[in-house]
Amino acid sequence: MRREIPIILTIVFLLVRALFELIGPLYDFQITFPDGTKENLFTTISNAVVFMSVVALFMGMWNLTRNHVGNIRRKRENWPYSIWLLVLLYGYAILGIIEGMEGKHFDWIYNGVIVPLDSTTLSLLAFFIASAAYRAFRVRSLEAGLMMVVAFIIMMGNTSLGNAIWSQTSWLGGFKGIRDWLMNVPNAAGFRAINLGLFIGGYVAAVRVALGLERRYLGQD
Amino acid sequence: MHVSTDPQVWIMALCTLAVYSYLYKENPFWRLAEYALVALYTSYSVAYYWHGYLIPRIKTYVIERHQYYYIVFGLLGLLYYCRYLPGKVQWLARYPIAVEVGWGLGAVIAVSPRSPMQQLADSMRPLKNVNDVIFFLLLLTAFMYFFFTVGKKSPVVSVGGKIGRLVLMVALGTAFGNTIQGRISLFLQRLSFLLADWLGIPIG
Amino acid sequence: MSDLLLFLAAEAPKYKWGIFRDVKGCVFGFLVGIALFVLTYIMIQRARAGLKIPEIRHIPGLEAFEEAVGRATEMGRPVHITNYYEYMGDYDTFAFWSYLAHVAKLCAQYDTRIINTNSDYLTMVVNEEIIRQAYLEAGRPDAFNRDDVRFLSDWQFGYTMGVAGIVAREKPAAQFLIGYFYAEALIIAESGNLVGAVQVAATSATAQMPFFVAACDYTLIGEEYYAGAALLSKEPVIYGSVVAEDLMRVAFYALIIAGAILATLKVDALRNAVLF
Amino acid sequence: MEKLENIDPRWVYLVMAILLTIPILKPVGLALGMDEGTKAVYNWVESLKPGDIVFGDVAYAGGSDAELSPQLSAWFYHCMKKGAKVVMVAQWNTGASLGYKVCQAAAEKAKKDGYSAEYGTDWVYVGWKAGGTTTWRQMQVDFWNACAETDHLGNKFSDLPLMQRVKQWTPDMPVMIFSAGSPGVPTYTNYFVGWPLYVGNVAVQAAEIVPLVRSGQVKGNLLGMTGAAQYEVLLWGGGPTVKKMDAQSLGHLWIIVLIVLGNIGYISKLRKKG
Repeated sequence: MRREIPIILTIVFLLVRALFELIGPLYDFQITFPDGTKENLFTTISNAVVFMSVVALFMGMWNLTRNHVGNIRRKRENWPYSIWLLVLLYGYAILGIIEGMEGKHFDWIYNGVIVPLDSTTLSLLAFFIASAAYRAFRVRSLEAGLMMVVAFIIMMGNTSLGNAIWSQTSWLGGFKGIRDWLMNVPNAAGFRAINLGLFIGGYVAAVRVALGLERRYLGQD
Repeated sequence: MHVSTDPQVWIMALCTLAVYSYLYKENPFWRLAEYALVALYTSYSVAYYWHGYLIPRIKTYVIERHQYYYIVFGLLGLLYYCRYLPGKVQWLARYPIAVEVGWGLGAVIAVSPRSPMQQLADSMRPLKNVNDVIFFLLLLTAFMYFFFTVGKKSPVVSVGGKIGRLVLMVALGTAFGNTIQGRISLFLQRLSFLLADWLGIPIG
Repeated sequence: MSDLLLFLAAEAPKYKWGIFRDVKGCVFGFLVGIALFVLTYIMIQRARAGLKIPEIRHIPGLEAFEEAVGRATEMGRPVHITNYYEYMGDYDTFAFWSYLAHVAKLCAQYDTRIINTNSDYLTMVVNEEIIRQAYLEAGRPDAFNRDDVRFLSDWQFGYTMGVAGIVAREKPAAQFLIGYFYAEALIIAESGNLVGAVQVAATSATAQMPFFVAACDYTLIGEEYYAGAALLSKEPVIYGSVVAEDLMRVAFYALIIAGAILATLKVDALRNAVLF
Repeated sequence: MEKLENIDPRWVYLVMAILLTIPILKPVGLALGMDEGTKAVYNWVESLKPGDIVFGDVAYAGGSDAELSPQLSAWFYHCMKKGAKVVMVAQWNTGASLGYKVCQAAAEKAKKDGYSAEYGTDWVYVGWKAGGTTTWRQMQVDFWNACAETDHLGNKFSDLPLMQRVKQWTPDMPVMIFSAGSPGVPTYTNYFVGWPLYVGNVAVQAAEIVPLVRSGQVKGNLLGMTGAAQYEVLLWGGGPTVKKMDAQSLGHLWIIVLIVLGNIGYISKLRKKG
């Protein structure tokens, strides 16, 4: 019961999905429901599987609640912030469920707080990319040096500054000409090799699970 | 210069500044913003799945169209919660996990080879000019870097692999250099919000 | 009239060999998949039977795991490991679990705190189980603290902000970023740098590799990520699967060379076969 | 000199912020180069005849607003200028409304400049439709059914004159996708083989898209903010994004300076050690 049924479930759903994706007539197979609506059988099953994981939608809230109630109870460091988190968590979830996604207050908070926090966090990258480049691009080794020179040429090729220094119309097409060559030849070759390798590696990782050599997802006892 | 009087714009601006304060040091403003975003996004997705998925499915499919198999899958999904219940029921969560893993694996096994096959086919291009030949040679050396067992002692593979690693570094350098402009654009967007929308300074 | 047009448009679907879907690379890809299954199975059987299989070359960065956990132990600071958002059925997740089990075991042996942050609440369930198991195997089940397996909102930047905050406050001495990452990769890695953590990254995300190479102390690039996962599990049978991968790689290699030569001679048969 | 090897990152951040702010307030106006990909997209739109139908796809959300919205805006204006009819779809539900706002603003601008840009006759914003690639594939066969016969605003297709001509998405209707990731370009390379495909890229993707351009699957592509600025130069001789390119230049320059400083520090430390 504890191990056998899950293994059977895995194999059954693996086969169902794989066959649907491979076999044409199966993929195009339509079923008609008693009320007359027609649906692709594949769509029907995938909707049901998605539905299954959506039912678990409160798991995240549950984990956050458990951790932060613990923080407050044991008065761990920064515990007042945990109160702040819990108030917002429940307040906003209840607001959302009552008001709906298009609700006035719900939307106001989304646009006023979530959107700016989200896009500002993303924009931290403008700074972090500078500090990462500063630390990494040293002539420590041939590799680091090469990466540095390439990044330099690409940067110059991408900006009007680079064009002003060594213009596109001059010898070798300027920074832009070299940049284009780097993008089209070594870069394309490198990424293609990485992609093909990743496919083989990832596929074998999946095969290991399919053959039952990797069963961590089922737990041990 | 007309500073905005809209309270929402002010909150947006304060949120923006709170995030940037992290660059100086982790501080209470950042912490407020951080806990707020973690909480709000979690609640947002609860509301999102609730109204966008759960309720419509139940209403249209189960109630109107009588497709009762949804109930079976729904009950299976409820087993996830067993993970957090006390007592000896925790292992029940394995059922939905197994379904999820199987379903994902099926897609990997059937679909994932397709795009690499197109890449593989494109690698077989006629060697008509210098660039094609260089591309071909660089691809072969870069590929050699990922040989883990074959030709471990062969000098060809070991030298080829070393050159291959350099090719990979060129590719990574290219990606790095290209990305910088995208990342700077992100900051410019926030900056024009702060300057134009909040402080009312005409820009450009 | 419009009905007639519609009727003409909905012609009978085409299939390859009568049954396969009419998608580029569908059949050949399927055959490659079968070949990988067979190769993996044979190589693992050989390894199980104790027959000779080739040795695997050293992968730089793999020994860094023990070193980094050791350093955290000396400094009395925690270890942080994350894979951002990977849903359960993805092969990146399977590979991540090997790394997680390895790191958790090291931490349990050295008595070092391990923090795991998550953005997917379903994968988190399994992660928690793996860490608990590692503590059990190390004979210290009581030392496992489930509050250190944390969920931080399932949206990208809610998670990112949460991780950046945790890293800044808990100051981990070692940070492992393993799995598939998006734009948040560099934010997390640089937060780690700001607190002076030793960082090891292993990723299959091509777009994020340059940033990991730039920001982390050790990076496993491309396929090393999967091979590393196999090596860390330390079971001889798993070695077999790396050998299988290599054989398929040699086959690809031969295909590329043969295909390019044929294409230069204006023969497109091989190329078309691959796309079939 | 060795101090240069370990500058406090906070200085790096502060100088970066200042350098990016100055040119936003006072642009210098450095001349831009021109990419082949940008020219290809421009020439394609230039070659359109009045009445030709083209598709646009919004496959991005707020995070890529800064890079892709200017591209979309310029391209859309150009189509209106040439009298082409545009049907917009959106693969990302999170960005569908954003894309609509951008198109609407561009249409207003085109109207102001005396071109015809009426909603319903010159362009339609179909927006996001659930179902992923399956739906997209169905659009080739029966566009109306796949989209449930309504556009982004809830209008019935039967009330929109342009849609009478788009019962099916045929290969003579090329597509320009503004893509920030997944789902995105693969939808078209896998399922729309034979449809001319043009791509507006975020910079991060630029390196990965090259193999597709090489193999001819992508006919032309715009690269991030640079691509948008170049398009504006071709179209209007200048524009809002062109002004931001000065800030880009300074930002890049600062990173280059940092790399040079770091190396000076590194080398002088090596010297000292002997």
